[in-house]
Amino acid sequence: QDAGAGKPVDMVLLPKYLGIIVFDQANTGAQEAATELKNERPLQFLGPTPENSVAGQIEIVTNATTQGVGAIMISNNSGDQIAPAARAAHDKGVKVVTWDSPIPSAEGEDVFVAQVDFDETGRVLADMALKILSEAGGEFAILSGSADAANQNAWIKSMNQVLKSDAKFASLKLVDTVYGNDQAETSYNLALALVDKHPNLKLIVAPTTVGAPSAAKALQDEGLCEKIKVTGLGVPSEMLSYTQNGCAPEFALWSFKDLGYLAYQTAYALATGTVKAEEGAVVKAGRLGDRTITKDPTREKGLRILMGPFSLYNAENVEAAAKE
Amino acid sequence: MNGLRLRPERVRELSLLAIIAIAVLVFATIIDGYLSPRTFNRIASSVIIIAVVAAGQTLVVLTRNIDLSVGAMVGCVAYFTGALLAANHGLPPVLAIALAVAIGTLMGAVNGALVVFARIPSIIVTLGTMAVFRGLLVEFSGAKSITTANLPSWLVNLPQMTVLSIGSFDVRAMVALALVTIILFQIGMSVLRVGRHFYAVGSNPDAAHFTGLPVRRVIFSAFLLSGAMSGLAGFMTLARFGTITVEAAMGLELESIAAVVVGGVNIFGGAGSIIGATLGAILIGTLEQSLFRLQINQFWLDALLGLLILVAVASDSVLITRLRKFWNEARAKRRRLPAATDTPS
Amino acid sequence: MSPHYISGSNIINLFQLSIEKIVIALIMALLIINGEIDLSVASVMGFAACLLAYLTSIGVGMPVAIVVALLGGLAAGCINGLFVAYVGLPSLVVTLAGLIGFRGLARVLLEDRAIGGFPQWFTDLGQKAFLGPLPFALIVFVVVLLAAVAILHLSTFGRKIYVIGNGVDVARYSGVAVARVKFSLFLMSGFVAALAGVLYAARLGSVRGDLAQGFELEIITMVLLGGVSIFGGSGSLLGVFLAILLVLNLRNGMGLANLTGNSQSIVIGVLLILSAAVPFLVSKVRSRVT
Amino acid sequence: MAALPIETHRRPVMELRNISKSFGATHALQSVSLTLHPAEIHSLLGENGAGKSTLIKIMTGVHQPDSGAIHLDGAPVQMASSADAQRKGVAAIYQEPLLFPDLDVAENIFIGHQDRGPFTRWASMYEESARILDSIGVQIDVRASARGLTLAEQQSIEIAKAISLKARVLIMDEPTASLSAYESERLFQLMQDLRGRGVSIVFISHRMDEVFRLSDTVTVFRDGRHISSRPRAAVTPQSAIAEMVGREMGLLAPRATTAAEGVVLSVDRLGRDGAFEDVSFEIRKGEIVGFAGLVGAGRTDVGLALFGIAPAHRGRATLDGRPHAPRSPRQAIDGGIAYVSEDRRQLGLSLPMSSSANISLPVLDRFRGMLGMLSRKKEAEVADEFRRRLHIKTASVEAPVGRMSGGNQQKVLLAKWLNTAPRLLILDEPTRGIDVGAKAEVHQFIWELAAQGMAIMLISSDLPEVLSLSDRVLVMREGKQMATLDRKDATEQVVMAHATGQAE
Ligand SMILES: Nc1ncnc2c1ncn2[C@@H]1O[C@H](COP(=O)(O)OP(=O)(O)OP(=O)(O)O)[C@@H](O)[C@H]1O
Ligand SMILES: Nc1ncnc2c1ncn2[C@@H]1O[C@H](COP(=O)(O)OP(=O)(O)OP(=O)(O)O)[C@@H](O)[C@H]1O
Ligand SMILES: [Mg+2]
Ligand SMILES: [Mg+2]
Repeated sequence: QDAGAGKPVDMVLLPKYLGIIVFDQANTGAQEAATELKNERPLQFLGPTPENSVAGQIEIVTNATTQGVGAIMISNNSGDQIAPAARAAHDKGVKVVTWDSPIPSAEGEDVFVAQVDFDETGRVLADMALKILSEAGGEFAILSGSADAANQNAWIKSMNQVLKSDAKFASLKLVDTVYGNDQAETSYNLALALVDKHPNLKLIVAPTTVGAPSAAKALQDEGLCEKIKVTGLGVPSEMLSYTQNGCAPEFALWSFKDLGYLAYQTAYALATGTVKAEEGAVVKAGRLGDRTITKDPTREKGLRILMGPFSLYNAENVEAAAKE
Repeated sequence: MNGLRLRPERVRELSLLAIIAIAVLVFATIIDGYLSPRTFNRIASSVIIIAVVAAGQTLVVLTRNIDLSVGAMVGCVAYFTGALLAANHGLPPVLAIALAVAIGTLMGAVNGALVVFARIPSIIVTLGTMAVFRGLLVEFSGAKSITTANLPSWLVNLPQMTVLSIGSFDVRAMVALALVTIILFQIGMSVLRVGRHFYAVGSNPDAAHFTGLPVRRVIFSAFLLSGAMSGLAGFMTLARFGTITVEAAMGLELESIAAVVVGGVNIFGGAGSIIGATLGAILIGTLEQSLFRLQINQFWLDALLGLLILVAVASDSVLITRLRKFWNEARAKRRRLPAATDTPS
Repeated sequence: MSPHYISGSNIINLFQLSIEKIVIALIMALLIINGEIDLSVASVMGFAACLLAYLTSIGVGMPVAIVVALLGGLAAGCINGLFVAYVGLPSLVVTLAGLIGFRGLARVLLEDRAIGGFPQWFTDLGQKAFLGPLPFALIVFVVVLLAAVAILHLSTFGRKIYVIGNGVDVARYSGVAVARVKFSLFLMSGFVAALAGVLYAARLGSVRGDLAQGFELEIITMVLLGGVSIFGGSGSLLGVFLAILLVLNLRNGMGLANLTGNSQSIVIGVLLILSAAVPFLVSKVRSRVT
Repeated sequence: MAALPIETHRRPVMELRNISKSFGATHALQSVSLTLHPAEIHSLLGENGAGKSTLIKIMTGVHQPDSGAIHLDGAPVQMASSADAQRKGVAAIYQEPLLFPDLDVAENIFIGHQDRGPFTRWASMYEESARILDSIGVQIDVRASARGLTLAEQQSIEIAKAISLKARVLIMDEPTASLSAYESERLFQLMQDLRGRGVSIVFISHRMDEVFRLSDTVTVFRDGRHISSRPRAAVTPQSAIAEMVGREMGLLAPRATTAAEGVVLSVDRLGRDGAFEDVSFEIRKGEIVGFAGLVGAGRTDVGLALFGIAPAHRGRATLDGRPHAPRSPRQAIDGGIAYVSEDRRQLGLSLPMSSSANISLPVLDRFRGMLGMLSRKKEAEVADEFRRRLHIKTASVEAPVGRMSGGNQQKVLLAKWLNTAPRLLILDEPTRGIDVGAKAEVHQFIWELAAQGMAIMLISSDLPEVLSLSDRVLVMREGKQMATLDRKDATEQVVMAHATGQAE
């Protein structure tokens, strides 16, 4: 239990956009932590609308700074564009914790709560791809979120490295990378466009929870599930039917609920001053146990707390997970 | 007198058809396996939603108005219908469609009432309701999304459903639904008396008033029908994409206007047809779907689309003016014959 | 009311968060009074910013990049203006094409990249106070405001803008060079949009293809809320300025009260409709009374 | 072609009793009564602005009378709208055709009153329209769109529409104004047919010959008052004109001719496709040259060509000895030409703006003050001076022009153009639609301008005005110059003969 428990701290949880299910799950986790820590101040769950994504996040961070909140937890929906606002908040004494997606330059950020090790994500994606395509291998394409999302780009990069570095992946051939901007309609259309453009396509890897079900739906609607598969990151409740009918035999994710929980625990500890944002400091994170702040290996600067682990979902366990 | 039956407006539609045909031929020669049922399906399925919305938009534009709220209406309908279906899996399909159309119609009625009874310019009304509808969607949804897992299976499988197979060409149920609706509307516009009232009101509002046409009712119906079409499109969006978030159908307003404009509907009212707007949507859809396959960078599409609109409208304005001049001169020549024999008595 | 609401820094914040939009709104007001509209401003903003980012990414110096970006905006305005003023196409359609087309060009330039790493002085321009507590963009806003007031309300050119907005034919029959006035306004609009794009790039510190997407509707909303007639011919920059203050305060007030972007847009949407409905209802009531 | 005897024993089909109507300060109609019998052609005569059009707009429900009553078949009725009037059997063809340019000809005829039922019967509609058009001798493709039709064709469609309505009372406001002789002849035939079928026709025309050939009854209006209604046999053209014109004509004594000095404008065989051909004339310093003709004769087009709006295609003109071929109004204004448009509301004045803003507009650059900015003070001073000189009645020169009366608007329009200090002033219908008092003032002013040495081109459909003001009169008909008459030769008869093509 955090030593500062019971102290009132105003806190803001800022998702990439409103309207994406995993962020709601994160909110649930954060609320759970808030109750555990007996913070009487209500947690604000504020997000931008998608058309206003970058400017909206900046606006919310700036307003929160003006209000003088104790901590902001950001899932950054762009690159470094949020950095100036984060730095301004930081300079005013607001604790800035990023989660899910960090600020690439780490500017203005106290610590990043990482869901999983980004290099591990690349390996997990590559492993799933190989498992689905088997030794024969074949062509695959990546359907990502927005073109400059820090987390997805890091995952794609690490996946590419894994593919190159390990000979067992030699049969996998990446033919295209497209960006559906985390919009269901765009992702759906792009999935079909990929199919048309690459007649020998065997697999679509979608490292985004919006992209994966959209791609699966598109393939299902076109009756292509026999020929082309989907994998990537997905929410069990959204992927359930596609896993059961074989469109998406396997996908991975971590618990967004736990991620929200850990982000809150970390931010609260920083805001109450029980923990300092420095290498080696330990956050007592309730039911997730103690977590240590380390250097972030995937970024030049910046600190991170690692949550982990990955859960892999397939026909055997997806139904149970979807019920959660 | 029969030699010149082809009006300039029809020429516009035929030339669009020709351009689409040429485009398809060109793509067929440079893309392997282009001329396939799959291409047909892909273009058809991707075009129908925008075509349905564009049909409603056409009615509004014909009356010298504009509806910028269609995207928000489609999003709202998709979400609310999805929520209803998620709660009542037993809802029969026909009722579900009717519900979607009804929700859309209701929103269209709000637009229409504000334009007709409060006399606010439609661009302002729909700019406002666009924000309000989208905002309400976010409010009511609590920012949660609809997912296929919550939806009844008939709906999830609807996009695959085929109603008619001609050889290897499948006509999907949704494509058929959209086509039938659009064709019914087009027929209605030319067969029903009220159909022509939309043209009259947009062509000359003063004359419409003097002639005793129910101007307000016509404009109101245009918005109502645009809402209804958005409702249908909302249902189709729900069925097709399955996952409905608060941003569903965002930007559709501009796409629908683009289709209408490329389809030769006069943005100042009075001229154009639903078929034209549909052809506009098809042309845009064909280019979008095909250019991607041409190894052309995803990012070039918008730039080309902008160019297409500009070229379409500019050529339209030049071409139609020329044709009309030619047409009038041809008629004047014929007219002069009897007049020439006329000497003052 | 939140105690943070009325503080010097908050007021500056308030402007800074929307500064690019309100700079464009001023010129948009001129265009709408003139009877035209420019839907392409946000795309031109994006295009200019992407041009700037692209140039810096291939090693062009920032000052040169800024100049080229502004020229790009002028070129965009020139295309819009040519088609509207000289070919005679409706601006609604021409600039809709521009909205789609210039956004496309912006995407072509940057593709899937986000380009940042601009020189310190440039990002400071967008993020730090420039003159006393005032950020550079706020000074630009004041300059553009003064220029717009001078053009619209004090110069002969402004008089022509109103006359054209009230009826193109009267203007033409009075020897006003209608096409030239319209063309100049589109040039201005393109230039100021590019300027706003550069400012936005400086504020964000990095640029991607969808920069400023969707801003056009908010900009037009502000102008119409300021009492400018969508049919042209009437309205003033005072009204637009007050509308800007109103929108900024509302957004800020609601933001501080933790109402999110979406409730804000509902309120502004309703406000827009009401602002247009009220004059009509008032005149109706008045005619009932007399 | 004898008119039928008036059947006075029959009950009137329509009666107007003591109708009054004002538009702001203008009393368009003052306690006017009119009785229409079945099967008669009833002509209304009166000068421009006498109130004829207003009266028929009241009969058709476009305007509501301020006081007075309308009776149909003896019973009082309300005409709520023009659609309502049509249902009650009263249809009108207005002075300006009101068509739907995007619909085809047949639709224009039938859109307001197709057969019952939800469907458009295209086939029968085309057939029926073709039949009606044929019956009035007009050959227009019923499937052609109405855009781009000539004025005459548009007028024919309006007539066909009225016929298709099977109206009992048919009102025609100057239907022949833009028809050729052949087309007019067919129309007269048709009117007589309709009369034979018991239709009562109200006919408005400025052409005396038509009125006297067709009418059963002739009613004269003057300044919004009913002057007389008599059987045709009891009226002569001379007596009618005397009644129409009233005493005001006395004010317009022909002015003494000023000695004409140098030629200001010289026009040689000017022509423009579809508008006018072979027009040649000269205007000297201090001279007023009148342009007479029927509506649509092409006089405005000549003016517009000289003003650079619709440049001439052929021929040449010189202004002060220099070639004059303006491509835009700006060039014409800079060359010293001012054009006072006939359409004050659409082309002349910016109604929501102040009179000072309107007056300064054509020469805005002269009103630059500090830093090249617009000097409102200078504008107001100049406007105020014109206000005094022209007796413009307005509270302030900063008030919107739209709120002023027509006469005062016209004076502002004059002021706007005089402010350019032109060498040549083109006046197009300078007194159309303004009241008698203002008209006399405008006439006075035109005289003074000429006396000060300005060259004036006066286009007017008001014949007495042209005759009394002009030094020479140029008569046009269907785009051709029919005659150029010296003031001593220019009588009403001669001018009308040329204007209607009846000379020789
Ligand atoms: N809608 C209106 N608003 C203001 N004044 C009007 C309006 N309609 C007519 N008037 C005025 O009423 C008077 C009578 O006009 P009316 O059109 O009836 O004349 P008219 O006899 O038909 O003339 P003309 O022979 O030129 O057609 C004129 O002074 C005119 O300016
Ligand atoms: N209502 C109208 N619609 C279209 N064209 C018109 C209309 N009124 C006039 N015109 C155009 O005006 C030209 C002929 O009329 P013009 O105005 O030059 O003659 P005018 O002798 O000055 O007649 P008016 O007495 O009406 O001024 C034609 O070319 C005709 O096309
Ligand atoms: Mg009249
Ligand atoms: Mg004329």
